[in-house]
Amino acid sequence: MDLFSAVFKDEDDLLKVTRQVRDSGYSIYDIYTPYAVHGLDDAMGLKPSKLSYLCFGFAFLGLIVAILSQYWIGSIDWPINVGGKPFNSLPAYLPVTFELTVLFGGVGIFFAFLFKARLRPGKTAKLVNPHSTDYYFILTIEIKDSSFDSETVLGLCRQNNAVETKIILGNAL
Amino acid sequence: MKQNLLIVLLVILAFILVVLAQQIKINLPGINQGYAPQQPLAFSHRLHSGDLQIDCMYCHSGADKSRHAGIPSENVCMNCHRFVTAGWDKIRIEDERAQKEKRPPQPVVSDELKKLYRAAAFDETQMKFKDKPYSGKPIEWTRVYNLPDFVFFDHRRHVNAGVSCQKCHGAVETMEKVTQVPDLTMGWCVNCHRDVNKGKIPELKGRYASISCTVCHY
Amino acid sequence: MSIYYSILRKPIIAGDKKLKDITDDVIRPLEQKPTLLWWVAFLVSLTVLLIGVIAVTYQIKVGIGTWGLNKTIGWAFDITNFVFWIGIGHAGTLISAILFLFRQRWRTSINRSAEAMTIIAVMCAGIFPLIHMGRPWLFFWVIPYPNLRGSLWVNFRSPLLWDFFAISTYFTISLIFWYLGLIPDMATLRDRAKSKIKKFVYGLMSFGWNGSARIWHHYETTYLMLAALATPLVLSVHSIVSMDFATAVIPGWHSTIFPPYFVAGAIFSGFSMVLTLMIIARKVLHYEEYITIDHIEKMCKIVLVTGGIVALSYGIEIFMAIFFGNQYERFMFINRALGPYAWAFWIMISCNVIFPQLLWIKKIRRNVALVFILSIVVNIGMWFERFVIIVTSLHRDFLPSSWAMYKPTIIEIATLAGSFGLFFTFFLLFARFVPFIAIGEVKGVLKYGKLKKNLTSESSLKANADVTV
Amino acid sequence: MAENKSKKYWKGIEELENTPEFRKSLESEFPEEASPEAFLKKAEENGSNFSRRSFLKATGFTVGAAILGACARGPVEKAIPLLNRAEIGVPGKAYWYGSTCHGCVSGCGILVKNRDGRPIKIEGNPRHPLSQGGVCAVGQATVLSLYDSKRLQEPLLNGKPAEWKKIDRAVNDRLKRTNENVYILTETITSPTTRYLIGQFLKRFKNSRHIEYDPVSCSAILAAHKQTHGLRALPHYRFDRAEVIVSFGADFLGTWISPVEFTKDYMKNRNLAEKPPRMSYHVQIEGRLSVTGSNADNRITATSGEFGVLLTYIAEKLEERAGAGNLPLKADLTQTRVAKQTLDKIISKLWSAKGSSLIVCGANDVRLQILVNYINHLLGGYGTTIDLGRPSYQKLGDENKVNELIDKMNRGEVSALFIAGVNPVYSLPNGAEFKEALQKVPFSVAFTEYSDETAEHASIVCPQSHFLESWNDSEPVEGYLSITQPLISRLGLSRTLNECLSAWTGNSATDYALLQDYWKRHVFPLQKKHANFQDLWDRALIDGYVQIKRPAKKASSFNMNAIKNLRLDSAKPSGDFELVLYQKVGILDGRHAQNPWLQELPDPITKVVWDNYVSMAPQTAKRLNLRQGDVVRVSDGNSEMELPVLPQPGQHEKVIAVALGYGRNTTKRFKDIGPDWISKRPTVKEGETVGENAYRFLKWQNGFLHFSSRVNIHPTEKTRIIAQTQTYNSITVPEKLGGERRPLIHETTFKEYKKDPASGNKYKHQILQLWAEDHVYTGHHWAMVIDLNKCTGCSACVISCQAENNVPVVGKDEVYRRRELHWIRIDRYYSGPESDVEVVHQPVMCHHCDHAPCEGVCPVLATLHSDEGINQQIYNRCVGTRYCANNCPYKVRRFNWFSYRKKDEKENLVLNPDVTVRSRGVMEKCSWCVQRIQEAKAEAKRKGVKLADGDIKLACEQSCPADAIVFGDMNDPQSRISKLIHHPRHYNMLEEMNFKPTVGYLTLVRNKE
Repeated sequence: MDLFSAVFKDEDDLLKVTRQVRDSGYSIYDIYTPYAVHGLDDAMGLKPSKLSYLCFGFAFLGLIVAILSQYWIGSIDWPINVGGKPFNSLPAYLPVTFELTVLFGGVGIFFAFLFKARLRPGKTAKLVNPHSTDYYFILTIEIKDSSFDSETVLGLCRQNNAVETKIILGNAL
Repeated sequence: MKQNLLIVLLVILAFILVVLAQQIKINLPGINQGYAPQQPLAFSHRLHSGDLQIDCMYCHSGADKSRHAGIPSENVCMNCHRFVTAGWDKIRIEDERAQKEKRPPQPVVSDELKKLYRAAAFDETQMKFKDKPYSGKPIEWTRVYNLPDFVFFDHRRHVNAGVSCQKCHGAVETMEKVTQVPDLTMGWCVNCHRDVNKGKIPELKGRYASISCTVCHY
Repeated sequence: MSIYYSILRKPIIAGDKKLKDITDDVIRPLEQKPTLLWWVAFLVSLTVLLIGVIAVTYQIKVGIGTWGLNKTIGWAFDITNFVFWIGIGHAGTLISAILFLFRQRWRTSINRSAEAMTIIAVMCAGIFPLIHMGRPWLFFWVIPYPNLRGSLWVNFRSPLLWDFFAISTYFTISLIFWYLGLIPDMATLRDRAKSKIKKFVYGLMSFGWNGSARIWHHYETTYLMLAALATPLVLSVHSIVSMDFATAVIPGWHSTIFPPYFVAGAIFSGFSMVLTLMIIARKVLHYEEYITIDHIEKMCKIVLVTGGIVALSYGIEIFMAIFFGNQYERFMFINRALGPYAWAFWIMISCNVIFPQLLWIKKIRRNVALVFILSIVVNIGMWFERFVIIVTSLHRDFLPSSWAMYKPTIIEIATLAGSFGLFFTFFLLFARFVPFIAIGEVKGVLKYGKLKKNLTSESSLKANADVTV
Repeated sequence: MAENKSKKYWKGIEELENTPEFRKSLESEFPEEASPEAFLKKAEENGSNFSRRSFLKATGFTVGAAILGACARGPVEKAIPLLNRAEIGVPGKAYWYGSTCHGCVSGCGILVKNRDGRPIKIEGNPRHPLSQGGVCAVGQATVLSLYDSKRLQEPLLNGKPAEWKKIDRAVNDRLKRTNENVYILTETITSPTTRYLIGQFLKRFKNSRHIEYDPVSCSAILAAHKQTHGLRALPHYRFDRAEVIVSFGADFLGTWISPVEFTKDYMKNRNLAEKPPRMSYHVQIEGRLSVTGSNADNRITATSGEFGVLLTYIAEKLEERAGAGNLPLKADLTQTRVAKQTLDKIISKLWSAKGSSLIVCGANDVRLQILVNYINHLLGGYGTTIDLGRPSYQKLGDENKVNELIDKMNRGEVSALFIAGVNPVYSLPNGAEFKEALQKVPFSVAFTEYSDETAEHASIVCPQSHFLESWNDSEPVEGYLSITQPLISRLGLSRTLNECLSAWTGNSATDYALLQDYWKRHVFPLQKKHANFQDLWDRALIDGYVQIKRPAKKASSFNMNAIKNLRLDSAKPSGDFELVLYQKVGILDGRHAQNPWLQELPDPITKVVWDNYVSMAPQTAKRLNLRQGDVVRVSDGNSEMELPVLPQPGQHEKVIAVALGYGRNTTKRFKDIGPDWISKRPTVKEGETVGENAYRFLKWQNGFLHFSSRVNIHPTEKTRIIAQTQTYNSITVPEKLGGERRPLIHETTFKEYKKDPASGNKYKHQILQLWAEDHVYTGHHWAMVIDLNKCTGCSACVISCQAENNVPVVGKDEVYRRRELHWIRIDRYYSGPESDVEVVHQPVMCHHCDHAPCEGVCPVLATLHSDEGINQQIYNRCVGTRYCANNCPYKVRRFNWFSYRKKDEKENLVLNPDVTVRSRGVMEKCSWCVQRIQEAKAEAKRKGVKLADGDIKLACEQSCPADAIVFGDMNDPQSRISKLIHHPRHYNMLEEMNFKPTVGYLTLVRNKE
């Protein structure tokens, strides 16, 4: 698939052009920005990330694991009289339970994110423009068969202070 | 795709390692299960305890009285070996040969027993003790069952409770060379105590085996 | 064309910067050869660290007896240092997580370094529970793993075990959180790097980040989630640390007010440490436009508030001790104030309660030199707070026959120094190899407090560079 | 063979089969499961005379590991059986033998635990009629001396090692040439056999004498009785019959004559067990604060210079009441600070308890002792509280004879001198004089266990066997003949005095033969119980003693002339202070100064270890601007010594006190004791000794050595650290910090107690249980009760525990850093004004709380509760966080700051093989001697009987001379402990905190108004 790419220098321009491009019915392939541009997901029409549910799931798993394992160790596997306290000292289990909840949730979502974003150590980044991680904002639009009107798109870009536009043949990304 | 393949390979490798480790019985550090050192005197438990049916407590006489079962002192060995100097088969061969050659049979002394006689200062040719009985160097056995110094195992309590020797030491009466049968980990001890309390060990039903720390550690 | 500035909100970043300027400014120290100052600081820190390493090695080889502890006072410098460093660590998480949740945009200038400080401080802290053990080589026994002892597990009722879980979780989450923030910056560095080695290393560390908005989208959720997890975590960690004392029976330890009191104290000391570091860093690394005087003033206000909570806690503790009617408890506080360790108590009171009151004065808050001194004063005070809590409670508890005194040995002092050596060594390495300011985040707030108008126009930038509200 | 419930009494090994074959076979005895090779090799390399042969004879210990290097499986342990095992003794089992302690001259009956051929623990023999099951700290510690590798191993001839044959030849040659002027100088000989042998030895020589001399002498008492009763004898004091006791400086519960027996007897009248309760009244008049004074109901401070006046006044008033008028003296009460009313009250108490009152005096002044005798006579003490018919033989020394001996030595009238068991060069004030005189004696032989100050100058030094390796007997009090039997073959080439004497008399025999021979001929006829000798002998070995009846001593009735001619001098002596020289319970007269257990035993009063010091009243110290540790120079014109100051509440303002027994040259060895690290302070500096020798300040007066003299003190610039195990001494917190009294000690007066036994212990906290049903103890539930009324602070329990539980010695610096490792400590608190303090001794060990605060905080489960209520400390699980110690409200947990283990393999033979030797970095604490609990349970199970109350005796409980400690099962309603727990006097320390400690206390009852 071919891509059309345009480079912008300002986030406001980018936001504007993104909305316009989308309104015009073109499908945005992706946008590359040096930082998280506020409102861009809205402009792109991205649905809220589901990672938060996953995070809850992991945390809940941590909670269950912590409570069950502490209960099992303290009351079933080897009940031991420690200072006359009950075998199942539930209040005393809270700190560890909490910590494991957080640990599972945090580590879980981090790896879930890496998985979802297909990031891993040593992966080669696919860049449209080497400055997109510094000061350029790059909009890429899918060129789908004949419905792609390069003139209109180019016009929108120019109108919004695009620094540079180009067409990437074949999906090099 | 490549990534997934790698993961799958790693899992398989780990599995193989675990299975392999179980197969060749690699002991964790500090565990000497299967330890069967060469003893200075090739004493056969199979012969004495198995074939001849000598009671364990005849030699290990401290087992029901003391913490230590004890290695028999040489005078215990000499109770029999003052008279028995070699295996019956060897003696018979000599007897037969002597009969054939029409001469009095020579005393037959096995090589292993010579070590004992040396220690006991026993003159096997005369079949009597030398001037100073038991003045030799005692036999230095190699301990097979070693517990750390902070563990106080009491034979007396177990023997008097009716735990058979074989329960812990395995079928010693079949062993030519004594081997450490259990792993002697704390878990091994504790789990047996737990089984006793749960009534899982028929001969010890109704008994209570404490698993408090100070049963062994003090 | 003119630029309008918001009346309500001041810009976070002073001066008019373009995106590239930010990258250039932040990365400059990384791309240059280290300065003489850096080398001097680094070598000094490393030497102090080495002294600490020697002291700890000696102590582990010979025994805990090389510390000044005794049968009555089983903890002193070790746990004091532990709590102190954990407390220091709290500011970083607070800045990165809690201020994030509260949408405090000014945090972006300092969160990277504060988080790094957290991680290094937690490392410093984590050493102490390890080396304070009589047999540190058996530390892994605090981990509940299945074993051949039957399995003999661990005691989930012990606050020290909670500590182990809290600190390892805290360290892990802080590291993840910090690293997550670092990934986009690593990508920036990678794409700017000229040498092959740098490209490779930064490439490895940037995980293949390319700034895709779709990833940014998940990234922000992840960041938010981590912030949401780290917020209660940071509160729990010092609460749990405080439970080392609160769940004990010793008068002066056995106190339900400890968790919030310790958390406030931790933030108090942590922010002071952040202030200390930032004031040095902005000067040395020329980050005055990023870490502005407004930043410092804001942090001063937090110090003031948390200091107030700490002072209140002191007051409540003393009030409870005197009016609760437990004679051991009452004696403990009288003894703290008037007994043999009164000097430590009064250092604590003056450094933590009296001197920070100067921060009510705006002029002082905006006087960098004074704030710097005060930040160090607070840190000294907070170290003594832990010393007072630990040592004065232990040294005279229930039975007068066992009352004893504590005096640190040279080994303990060297160990304390060594922990500072470790802290500064790592911090200097951090400042050298990792962007000190979160580039990606600062870029995001570049326009904060400025009307969205033609910021890219270079002429207008020049014309209005000095305008402030 | 009669059986005690838990212990077996065995006859000596030789008894069983005393044939030459047996003795030979003993020589080939090999240790069970041990490798002696490494040790032997080392001993040979060092050129030690500790030969293979003697080692083989000596050993029999259990587990030693021969570590073979380069072995992948870790250390290989060897199991080496005995070649020919004697039929008695199963390896791994302990056997108890009755014997007699020779730690001092008191002669207490002991039981010695023999484990696999080595004695490892000394305990009191409950059957012994004098010591009645008690044994003091010194007695307990003697077992360590047995294994002391610095004990003399072989005889020395002119300073060079020589064989016994050579020595014998040298002595016999010499004695052949001399036929007169042979002298034997010994301490009091309590052994009739030795006394007989000495007599036999000296018979050959003309003009020869046996001189007995005690470094800390009671000769004035003996001399006084010579004057008043015509019999030079030390009476047998019967504290069990005394209802009113007045002691003038006699520390009879600590160090005076026979403290264990006296404590046992004293406590019989103070145990409040009878109905209606009875309690003796004890007045102590003294200048310094002694152990006895700390237990007195009424303690009056007075210098010993005042004793004369006070005694005169008492005698005077008693004469008035008795209607006698023999006393030529008039008391001038202006010479004393003691109020007349106080004295009058005491006098009326004494008079009303006529016949059951007792006055004792520790001063070695014959005139005072005559007065004391007179008072006791007036009170009808002779025949009741004082037994002169069966006198004590514990102190028979006459130091004046030593002075005469010195003169003779100087005049060259001594041709041979044998010195045994005494060290006059060290312990005489004129020791230097003795040393010079000794060099003039052509032939001198010293019998000693160590190369001491005197032996250094003798021509021949004979190593004396330890009493645990020799046969002997002892008759501490007439009629009670106690036997000493060996528990181990000799560890060096030593001999007993008896053997030497017999060898040099011409008929060389073993100590065993000598003893039996003497008994056959001289003891057997003195008794009627046993028809044949073997019965008597067997009985003696089983019981540890026999009773005999000697012909009665003829004490005449009181000779009034002694009183009528009595004059006391009231001349004001020079010097600012009265120096009181005293003995400490651990060090006594210095004979055990080389025993590290005793050096590290905290003094019951000052809690100081490893030192002597100048104790003075706090007011005095303040006046002189001296603080603790400031070194002062004490001088009496002739001698000087420099010692640090210790302010001692309760001391007379004009009195300073210094302990004897320090400054021994044998303590130079302690320079390396304790851990080695950068900031350590050596216990003693190179070439220095522990403390200073204060014997030089003893005063000769009319042929008696006085323990007090007048001295001046001068401050110096120096300071010296004083290591104490307790540095805050009051039961109230400092005045500046509130001055509240801590409710740790519940006490009342006898008067209140009679009205209500719960007095002083009224307030009971209402304690709610959150989890009452959890952890119900269905089997045993162990508990302990300590009677504060009985504990005298004597510290026997401390050493007993140390011996039983392998507690290491840590050295002075470690104690100074408050890191002593004793599992049991005795807290000593003062209350009241500094000049007139009340003292309480409170033993504290692990309280084994059922809600133990230490357990909950251990992250690795190294301390837990057992199913019998024991707070278990598992050393091998401990990672050493010390959290438990911090959280222990009683501060009884001890940490191994360093590796305190010793490399001395011989000394390590004293270790109890049933207790783990703790490594560095682990916590330890009182385990309630759980090894004893397990042993008793195992034995009960083996025999198929129920564990009875009293079967388990903990180390501290067993040896307590006051029976202050009781241990038992509180789930058994009939046990002693159950009854004590429900006694109205019972309380728990810090009860309100709901730790539920299972160690409790009984309130302290003082017989006060």
